Amino acid sequence: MTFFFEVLIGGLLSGVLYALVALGFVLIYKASGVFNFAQGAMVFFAALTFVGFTEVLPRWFGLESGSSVVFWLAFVLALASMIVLGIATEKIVLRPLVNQPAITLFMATIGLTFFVEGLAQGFWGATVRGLDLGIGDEPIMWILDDFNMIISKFDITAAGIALVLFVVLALMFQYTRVGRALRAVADDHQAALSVGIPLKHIWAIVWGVAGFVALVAGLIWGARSGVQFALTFTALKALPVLILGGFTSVPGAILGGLIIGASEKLAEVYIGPFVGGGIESWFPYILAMLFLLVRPEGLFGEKHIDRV
Amino acid sequence: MLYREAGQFKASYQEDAQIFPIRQDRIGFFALMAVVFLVVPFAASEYWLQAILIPVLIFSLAALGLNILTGYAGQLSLGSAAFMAVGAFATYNFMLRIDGIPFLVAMLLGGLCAAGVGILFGLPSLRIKGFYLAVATLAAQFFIVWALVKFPWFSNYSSSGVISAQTVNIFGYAFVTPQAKYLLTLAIVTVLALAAKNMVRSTTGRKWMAVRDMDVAAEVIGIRLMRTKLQAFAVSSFYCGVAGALYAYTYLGTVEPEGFNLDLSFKILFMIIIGGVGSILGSFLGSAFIVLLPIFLNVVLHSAVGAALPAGFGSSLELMIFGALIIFFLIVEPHGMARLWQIGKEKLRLWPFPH
Amino acid sequence: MMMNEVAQTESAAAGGRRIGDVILDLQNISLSFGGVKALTNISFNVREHEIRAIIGPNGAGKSSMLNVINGVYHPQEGRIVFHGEERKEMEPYMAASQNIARTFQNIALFKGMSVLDNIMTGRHMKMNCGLLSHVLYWGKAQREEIEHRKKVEEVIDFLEIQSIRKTPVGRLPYGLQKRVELARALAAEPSLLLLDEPMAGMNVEEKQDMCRFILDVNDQFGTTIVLIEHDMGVVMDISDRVVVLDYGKKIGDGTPDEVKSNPEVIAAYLGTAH
Amino acid sequence: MKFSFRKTLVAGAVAAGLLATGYAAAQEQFIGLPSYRVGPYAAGGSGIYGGWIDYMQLINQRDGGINGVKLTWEECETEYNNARGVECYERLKTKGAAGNAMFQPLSTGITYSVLEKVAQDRIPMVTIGYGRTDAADGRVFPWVFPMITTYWSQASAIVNYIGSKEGGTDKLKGKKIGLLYHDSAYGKESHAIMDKLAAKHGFSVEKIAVAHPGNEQQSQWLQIRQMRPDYVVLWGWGVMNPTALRTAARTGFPREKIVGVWWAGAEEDTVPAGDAAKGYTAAVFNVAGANYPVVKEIQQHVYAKNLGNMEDKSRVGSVYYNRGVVHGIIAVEAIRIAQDKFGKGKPLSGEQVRWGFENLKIDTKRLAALGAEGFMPELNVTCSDHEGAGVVKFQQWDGAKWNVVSDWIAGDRELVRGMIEESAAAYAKEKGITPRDCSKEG
Repeated sequence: MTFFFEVLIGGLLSGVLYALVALGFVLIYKASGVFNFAQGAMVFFAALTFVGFTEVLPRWFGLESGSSVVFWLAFVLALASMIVLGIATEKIVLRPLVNQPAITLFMATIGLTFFVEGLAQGFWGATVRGLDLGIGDEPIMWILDDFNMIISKFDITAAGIALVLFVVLALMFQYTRVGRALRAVADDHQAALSVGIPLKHIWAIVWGVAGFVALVAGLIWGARSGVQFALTFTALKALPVLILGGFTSVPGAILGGLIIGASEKLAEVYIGPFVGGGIESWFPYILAMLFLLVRPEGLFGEKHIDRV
Repeated sequence: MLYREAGQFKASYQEDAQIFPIRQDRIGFFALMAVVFLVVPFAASEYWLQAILIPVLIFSLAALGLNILTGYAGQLSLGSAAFMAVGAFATYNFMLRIDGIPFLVAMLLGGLCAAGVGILFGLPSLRIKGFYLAVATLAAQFFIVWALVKFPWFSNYSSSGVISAQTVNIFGYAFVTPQAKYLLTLAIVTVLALAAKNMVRSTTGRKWMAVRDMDVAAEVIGIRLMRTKLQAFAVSSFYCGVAGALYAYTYLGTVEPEGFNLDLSFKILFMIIIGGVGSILGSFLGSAFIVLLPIFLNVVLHSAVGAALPAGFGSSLELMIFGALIIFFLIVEPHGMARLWQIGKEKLRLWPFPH
Repeated sequence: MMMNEVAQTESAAAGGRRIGDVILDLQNISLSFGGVKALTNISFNVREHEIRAIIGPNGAGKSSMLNVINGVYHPQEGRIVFHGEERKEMEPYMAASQNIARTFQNIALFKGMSVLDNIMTGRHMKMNCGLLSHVLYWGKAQREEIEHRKKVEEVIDFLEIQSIRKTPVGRLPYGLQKRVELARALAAEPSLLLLDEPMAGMNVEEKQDMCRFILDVNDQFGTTIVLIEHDMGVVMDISDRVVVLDYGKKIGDGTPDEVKSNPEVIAAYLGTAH
Repeated sequence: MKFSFRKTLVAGAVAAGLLATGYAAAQEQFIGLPSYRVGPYAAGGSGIYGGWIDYMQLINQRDGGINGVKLTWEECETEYNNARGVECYERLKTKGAAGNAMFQPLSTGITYSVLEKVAQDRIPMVTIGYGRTDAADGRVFPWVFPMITTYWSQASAIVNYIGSKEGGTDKLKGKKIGLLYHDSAYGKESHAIMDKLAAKHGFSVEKIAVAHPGNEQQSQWLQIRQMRPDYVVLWGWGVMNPTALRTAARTGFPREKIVGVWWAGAEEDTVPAGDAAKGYTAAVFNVAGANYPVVKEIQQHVYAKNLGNMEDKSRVGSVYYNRGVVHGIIAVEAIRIAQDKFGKGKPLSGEQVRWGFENLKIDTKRLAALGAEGFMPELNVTCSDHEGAGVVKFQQWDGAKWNVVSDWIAGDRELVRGMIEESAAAYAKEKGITPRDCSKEG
């Protein structure tokens, strides 16, 4: 039983990190109806830019390498880059495509993926980098001693950071003017426009926020397994979370992430050995698909009635 | 002034329903066929045949398959490459395990296997729509590749999971030269493209489009949604499967499951978006564009200005320009190259008069 | 097929239409969506060859009524008897095989297809060729296509839309789209035609045209018609009997004259004048 | 269709125009480089092709080429994609005065895609440390050279190394070895040989698959924790490697007991794992370090003149970079040997270079002369044996750099060779190939 809970808890913690990546998708989809496939590339770009700045800042300004000044300066610069990238995307790519079918917008974001990947590697080089956030990746000792379960300190911290981010964003949506406007936009573009909400302004903010989320996700994932191209693949972990939780629901993303994280780990451990293992690549997709077959409206969606 | 339809009257419904109702188009089409069948094999270099024309044709076929599903029947799929893999591996196994089976039969059976798998993974389309369905088709993409790697039977227990295509023999003639492979590919693609055109201009195609445009109304008219969607999945997967078989047999020769990855699926999706959703011609245009653009950029950036760039930057720049051009193209002509072609023809019809 | 016979016997029987027996009987229909009652205990019937109107204020449940008739919605309670047989669970596609065709309140044409193709889809129930013969497009498939094209051309002539045959429907003005939708329904040669606000949003001339078409269809083919319409003048002019719904309940039923003098109906239309 | 064809012609004209320029000089040996410098594989690609190009530059700068024949090269971006690789192959093969001298795509997928073409076009394909293992049987695959060490030799050498740590391979009996592999054709290459070795030495193998890309391995390592293997062989790629090391650290599996393959043994695999990688050992056929004379000479003759290929100069001397230098050494030596036979100071055709590969002998003396003693193993390629060495060294990561911890260790030659011949014979049968009789080769 201990083993089961160990796997379960590890899976739930991973799930929070999947949800973090999924959150970037949800924000943009909610506000502008765009399935932004470039979110994975943005995670990569954000992390690489951050690490790139931590490398060049000491050289440029004679700052002490690895100091907290460098860390925060790099963070701010990377965040600024992400916001610029987000706003530029909104202005240059998506605005001219407004009113086009969703699939066209989707394809445009795949084009954007290529562009961002090329930009990141062209600018910062193809080298794989390590990233140390100063959070130890070791088991929490008292849990290991008392329950013989390995729960990583890093995963707990990362999940904590992610949850704080979720809460902050939720509060922002609920209580700030921008947040209210955003919810109005998500509900109905036309109606929001007609009551005087500056739609384009809101979109720019959302892309900026999505850039911020990408940066946080990039740092956490980058610290886990290095800042390298594979960060773009985090998007593949987020997609089943999206279909399970819904493209428009933040709580859906969190719950979906938890379900996907936990079930894929359990499946790998308990089903994997019978079919040769490695089922994590497709299991979440099949699971999400089967779930949708039973409940097409998703976890939090409302039942949709076709009107004719 | 040559491109005029004035004076061409249709005296029967049969004439009116032709693939090329305008005489000049018909002449152009037959001339093109004559060129690609009779001139190109002898005029084109081995490089052009092997590295450009054969893949363009094969990808056109795959794009055609996806276009049937997405462009005509309105179901978005991100798993085309996996259906190609099914076609390739199934064809291989038919060739391997049934003595003396003709290649074309094995290929058709391979296509049918892909169709069967396509139906299976098309089942969610009955309840799931749009991007949810698209992401669900990723299940097919990942599951099929996983299964082909995992179960060694599919690759005849080869240690690395790759299959080596047998030599194609048709009526005792071995298709080994690039010219022969090109002609074989071209012939199969041409036949299937015409078949696709026939399907989309008959009731089958109208049902697909009805489901695409408004499924509730289609159902009220009496169109069985389930049957129609699954039929589209089957036909689409059949085309992808045959394309996969050709990919293995006339193009690469040896293929591994990982070759049919998500990137390839996206590439095929790009082809139909750039070429034109819901257009047979567009599948060909898109395929040519997506195959040629990176090569063109690579030639330009590496051979022409490569020396001036730091190592690696050329490749990154190539990717950036590729991405940017895709976006640019979508902004300029969201309906794809087929629409440009159509607009060009409309203009030509009136030329030299402005209206 | 059946319609053809009907049409023939009709024209043989001294021309003009004659109201026949009840072909559709709705008994105590109730329909709700997750607790919200859309229809409550509604009963009425439709006789062969008649034009039956359903009227009522917005949200009265008129469209829901049509959706129940052709199987899009499944009522929780009640019986539907069609041609003497009680109908069980029904899916929308089955309506077509029972020769029921309809048009929609918000035009439901296939926007990406031409007028001709839209109308041709209306005939698909009568086409038998399968996928493989379509692939070849030769012999039987081609013959079938041409034969049905002839039928479709008759409908096109009937509704006077010859000039827009090859136009994609998305490019047509609203009034014409409505007409194409009617054409698509007629192409199926239905015995029961459901029209959901066929004249909504039309100008006076277009309405007159549409009225003429509806009466002609009823007259020439003997098609039974159930229609929803807001324009009371039109309804009273062309329909044989009228059902009045309000808040999902039936408040009146009868000939136009009877309905017009029904106090409940007047109240519903004029507001609360109790 | 019409349009597409016209477009092809236009693009063709452009390409043809470009093809025509630049290769007029006769005393040049052309080598086409199907490289990849973007995408997930870019870290390896940029390091290996960088080192290789630098070595060729060294030969040109220091020696004025091979017997006066300057080396020229052109890169063609494949993005590690099979279709792009085939296009690059076709594009490069006719370039240069005598055509492309050799094809080395650094991608197993691409090697499979051009396997039959190279024989038709008579261009040798060299796959150092990847590609088709059974191609080591040169009788069936005359045009393919999976040199230095195949995956199977490597697996066997790893088992021998583990045995030596335990005090002899006979001590392996009853031990349990976990095999954490990348769930792909590449990862599955390890299965058959490990099963055979397990049967032979009496240890058991627990195979654990990691789905691509492998940036999540919680469940695998918790399973490993349950199984309690004595060693874990890490048959990984890319992000899977640092993730494995980190997850091993957090589940308390000692890194000293993890042995990686050479695609899990570069700085790119350990640096991202931080401290978790300390103590981890990996097999390599080329060692890391910038202190070898050959690397120093590159610094002196190439980087000092600002002709270096690496953007990030700190990577000179890294595992991938040095692997590229090994590619360069082997290519240059093969051309040199072929020139001895076919005429010094002349550019050679691919067919002639193939002979050079098949008669490639680099002994310790020659290695010392090249400044590469201990840098790479001795090589002795023959008509039937296209592998030529079958040995690896082991390096251990100390948290900052790789340190060599073993001498060259060979695998079980007999067992591996038997498997190779068996597999090659099956391929020959399937394809109707009659193996060459090597006693008749000159």
